[in-house]
Amino acid sequence: MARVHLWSSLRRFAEGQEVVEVEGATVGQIFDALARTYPGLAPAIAAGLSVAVDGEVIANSRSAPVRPDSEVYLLQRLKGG
Amino acid sequence: MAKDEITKGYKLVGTRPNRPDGLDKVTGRARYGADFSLPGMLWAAVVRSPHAHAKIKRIDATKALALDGVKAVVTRADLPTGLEGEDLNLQENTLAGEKALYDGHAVAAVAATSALLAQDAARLIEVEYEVIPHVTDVDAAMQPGAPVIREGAADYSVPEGMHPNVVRHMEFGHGDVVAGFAAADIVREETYKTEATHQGYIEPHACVGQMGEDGRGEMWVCTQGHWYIRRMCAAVLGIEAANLRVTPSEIGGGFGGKTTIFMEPLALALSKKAGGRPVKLVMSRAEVLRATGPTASASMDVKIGMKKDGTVTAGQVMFRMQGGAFVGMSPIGEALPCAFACYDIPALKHEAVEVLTNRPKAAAYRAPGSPMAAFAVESLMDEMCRELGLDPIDVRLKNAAKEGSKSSYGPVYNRIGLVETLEAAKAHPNYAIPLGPNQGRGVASGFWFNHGGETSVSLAIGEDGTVQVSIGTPDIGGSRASIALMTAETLGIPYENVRVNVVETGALGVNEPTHGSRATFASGKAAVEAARQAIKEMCRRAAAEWEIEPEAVEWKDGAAQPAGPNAGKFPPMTIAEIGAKMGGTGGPISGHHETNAGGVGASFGTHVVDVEVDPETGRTTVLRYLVVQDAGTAIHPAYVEGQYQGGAAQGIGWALNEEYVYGADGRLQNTVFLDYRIPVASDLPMIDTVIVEVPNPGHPYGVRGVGETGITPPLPALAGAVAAAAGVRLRSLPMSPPKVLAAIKAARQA
Amino acid sequence: MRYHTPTSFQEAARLAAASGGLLRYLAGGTDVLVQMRAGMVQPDELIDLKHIPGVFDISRNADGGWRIGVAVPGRVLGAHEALCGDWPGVVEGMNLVGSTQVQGRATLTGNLCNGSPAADSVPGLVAAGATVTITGPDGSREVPVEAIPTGPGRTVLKKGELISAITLPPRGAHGGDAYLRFIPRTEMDIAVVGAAVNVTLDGDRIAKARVALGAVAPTVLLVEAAAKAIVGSTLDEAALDRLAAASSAAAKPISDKRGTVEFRVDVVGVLARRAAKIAYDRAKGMSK
Amino acid sequence: MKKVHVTTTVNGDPVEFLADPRETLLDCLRNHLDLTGTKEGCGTGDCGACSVTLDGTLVCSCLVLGVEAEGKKVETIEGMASEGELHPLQRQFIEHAALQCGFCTPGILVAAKSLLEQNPDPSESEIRFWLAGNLCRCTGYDKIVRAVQDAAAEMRGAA
Repeated sequence: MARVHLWSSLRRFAEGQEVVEVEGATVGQIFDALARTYPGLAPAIAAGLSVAVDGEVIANSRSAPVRPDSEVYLLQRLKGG
Repeated sequence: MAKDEITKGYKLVGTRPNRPDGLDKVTGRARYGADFSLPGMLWAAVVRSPHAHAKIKRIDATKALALDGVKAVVTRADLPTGLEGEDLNLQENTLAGEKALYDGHAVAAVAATSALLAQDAARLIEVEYEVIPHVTDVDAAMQPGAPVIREGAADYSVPEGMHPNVVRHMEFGHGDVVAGFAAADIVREETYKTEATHQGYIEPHACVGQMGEDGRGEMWVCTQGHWYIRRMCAAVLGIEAANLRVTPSEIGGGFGGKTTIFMEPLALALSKKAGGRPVKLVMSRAEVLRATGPTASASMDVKIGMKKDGTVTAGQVMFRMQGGAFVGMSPIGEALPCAFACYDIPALKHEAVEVLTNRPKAAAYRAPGSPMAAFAVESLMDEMCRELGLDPIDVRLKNAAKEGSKSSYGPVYNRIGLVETLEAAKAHPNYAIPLGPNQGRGVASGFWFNHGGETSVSLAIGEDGTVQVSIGTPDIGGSRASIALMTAETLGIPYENVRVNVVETGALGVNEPTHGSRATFASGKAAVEAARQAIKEMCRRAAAEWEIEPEAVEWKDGAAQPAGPNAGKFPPMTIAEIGAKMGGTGGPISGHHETNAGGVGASFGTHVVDVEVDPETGRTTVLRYLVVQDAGTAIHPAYVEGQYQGGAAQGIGWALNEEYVYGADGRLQNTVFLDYRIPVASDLPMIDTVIVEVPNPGHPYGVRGVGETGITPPLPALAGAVAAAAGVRLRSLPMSPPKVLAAIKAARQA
Repeated sequence: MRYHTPTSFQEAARLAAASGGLLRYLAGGTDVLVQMRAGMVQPDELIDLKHIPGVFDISRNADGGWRIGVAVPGRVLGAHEALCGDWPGVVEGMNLVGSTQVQGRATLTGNLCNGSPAADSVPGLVAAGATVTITGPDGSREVPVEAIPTGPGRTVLKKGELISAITLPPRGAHGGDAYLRFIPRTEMDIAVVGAAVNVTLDGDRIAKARVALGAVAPTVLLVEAAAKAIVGSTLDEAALDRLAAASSAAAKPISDKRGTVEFRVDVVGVLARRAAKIAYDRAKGMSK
Repeated sequence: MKKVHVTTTVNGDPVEFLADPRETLLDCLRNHLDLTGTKEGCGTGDCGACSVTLDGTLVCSCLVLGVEAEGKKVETIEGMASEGELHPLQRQFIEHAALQCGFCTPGILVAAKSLLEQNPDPSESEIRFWLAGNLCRCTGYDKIVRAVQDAAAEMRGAA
């Protein structure tokens, strides 16, 4: 299962955990699993999140692959100038 | 997609050919937003609120509509209801609903047969306001008595008990900051403030919109992203995206400010009401400054723990940012990760809140959030270096993030080039030039993520072997040239044989705007993929002609060639020969690539600036300026330098003189370039550049993206230089002469 | 808006006197057009003075002074060697107004009639002792420049009156003038503070002086106390200190988007001091 | 509002147009004569994007009324290249990458041409102060100044 790191203000929606483990082979599957397991996270996910998977920042791609041992960091949706 | 092996020895990449749009731009032929007209076209003008915060009681357009030649007036009542989230934000900003939320907020729009008539008509539209209390300062907006701008606007992230104007909250970090600060030899905590600044593109927003009674429309517009224009206009007007065809004009600067809509739906709504006649809407400079852009203003607490040798043991920030009267517009989500991104620090805590104020809806501005964050963190780093008597570059080298470092925002960095920029800055002659009296030197580093994003590119081989590339990212800084270089390099043909066109929304799949330093990276990457696809097809055509297996054909020097001795002996078949025959060998040859481009390489830079401060007037003169930045690979070095120099110039303006000045009445005081003081030619020295090239493994030619990082270091670098020159540390931008002189006087009296 | 092109000042005055609505004169247009564009002013009548013979002329009077036409743009003023030799401070004040492009159009008279306390050319004119000719329906009169502005955006000119020429007095021997202003950038800003100093020497000593300050009061100030502070001196440090103190003391500025009260009070003294040195050196023939 | 018939010369060509007296020369060039190479960046004489010459004098066309052009000679960016041959400044701007978005470029070229006509060998400082009324937000001015310097050198050499 991928390890998903939540930023502090998201942790109260996941029973205070900093890292949660969920199943998913893509970023989209990880999002869906998070929203299922921790419904409090659903609004944040719906509002749009970016992620970093094993160091690579993925601004907005549900199809980006996630391996079973991946480290995933949730980030605020990034925008640029 | 597999990561490509980085190779050197390119034929075209790294050269400096003339840009394809150069001739049109030096002869006045290039067509920008306001340069387009259509038969039967009307002109529009917008009525804007003179109040920072007011209930709109009544709008009466009777007198305006009574003028001969006035064809239509639109107000919020003409727009659909029921929108939510950012769509509602966009609609609310396009035309105020129940309340005007800032000075300059659009209230109504009118279309007439001439620009002057439209302006006359706008003056005749009567709006009755009930002025209510306002707040424009980020800190004041959080105070208990501050007027509430929008009840219940806070999103899920805001903990209970905060002022209703606090609408977003964010917090993250790693390690044990308490232990980190305990392990430090010195711990310093300071508060920094930056004022809002405007992107300051010289071309005001302009568009021509046409929409029929059937809801089908067209738009010509200056924008960084026409698919965003399409999506946002469709949302605001309640029409289907596919029914709106948007063509981008040449763009007269954007810097993030043209990634969104401000008045474009008005042209369409007016057109529809005026029986489908096209409507031109061009903003004045005052409208641009009052109602578009700007970036956020910020109030920031920073705490850093440092050992005597310069090792940073812990860092902590609390940022308060306002992005106007609209939720989600301040760049707290970018500012926080950027704050300590340059460093490998064992313990970090980041926290930020977004606060609503009665100011315009902020838009992205070059590395949104990063310059403010850098001003706070890099300034305090500099203060601590000076306190400990340490060289600022050495301290940065000691703490610098590198490949394998855990970034401040979580993920581990792959190959990055911060150390290389620091070393190059230290080795540069500018760093050793002796300084005179009242002169000082400042150093700072900066970071930007860079971005890939949704990208669609198509490429077609011509009958003569020349190539057209259709891209969807408007060219602001020379990206057509860099994409042509990469395409030509991949195909093995001359640069001049590739023409890159920015095409309309009907011609490609969805493209994100030119933002996040992504055009050369993402459209370039997609163009290379499209070229490879076309190469594959051209090899197949050659193979068929030669009656050998396609795998036995390779592409080299712009021609299909038999691969190896077993493929048979055939003379190379050039792209021109293949193109000439393609009608008979299977039809048109093209390549296309659609992706949400990954493989982004983070960008770092280090700046060194020398200034002289007049101790009697507080005026700062920039004596020399050095930008060192990692480009990954510089595809067209002249335009890479241009990005570095332009970013530095904008940062210098932000640091020294640019600011939004609001009166006690909540009105913007400086609505013209006379008083919104962007740097003029005589304000600046030549801006020296060093292009560091640590290729990005995620791009076929190693591109990182160079557009944004350059605006980040100038703010703290200038503050450090002024501190060294005048002996006073300014923790509030801009460092305008009155502020600097007041600080010098206070220091003398102390 | 009606656009008029009278060919004499009398005709212009008659047009103006007969006008029932809002009226503006057009010479260089660098203020009027900006105000029209911003919607601040919507004139009913616009009287273009550039068709009146002589408005582009710079001529030397019999007494050695100068008569400057109302449409002479800054660039032409700056290119006039003899005038620059006599009154470099007046010319440099005008040449600081706006960009190269604005210099192609902007005029001394327009800068004066705009009524801005920050007008860059006015302190130099006041320090020089310049006068203007006012033409009205009932004839002409000569008025000192410092009497023209009565407050921000306001002048002493009555309905039907307009300025028909500016007169600079004869420079005379051993004189020099200078104008300095403070702006945050190097160009393109409105003066935050301005100071003009005009001196006539007797040997090394200052025999006569006039000091005028800009942007530190509702109108440009002619400060006698500041002049007195240096008259009789060789512009030694003590005299310069007295000049700076008197200038700062005379300043009654406001805080606005361009500067604070404290800043203006301090810097007006600094500029008066610096301008006096330049004027003194020019009077000595040590620099232009 | 009654319009005024204006006869003038633009880039050597005789032209006529009807102007509302409130319209600026910039408005008239762009909207009546379709000469859209001259740009509006501010409308207040602060940015120089609308630079043209009027009887040989460099001005902001946003600070000139269309009716004032009667009987005068106006030169715009469209008249800078002669018979298909780029002016050295135009060529140097392309070669130096002295433009990015290009919006300020016509005004800067017109202003720089006017400078070199009066001062064939300007110093860096003279170039910067002459062009101080031409705002560029993209380049930081570095490559613009260098392009003007090289064009000046080329023109001196050619003369």
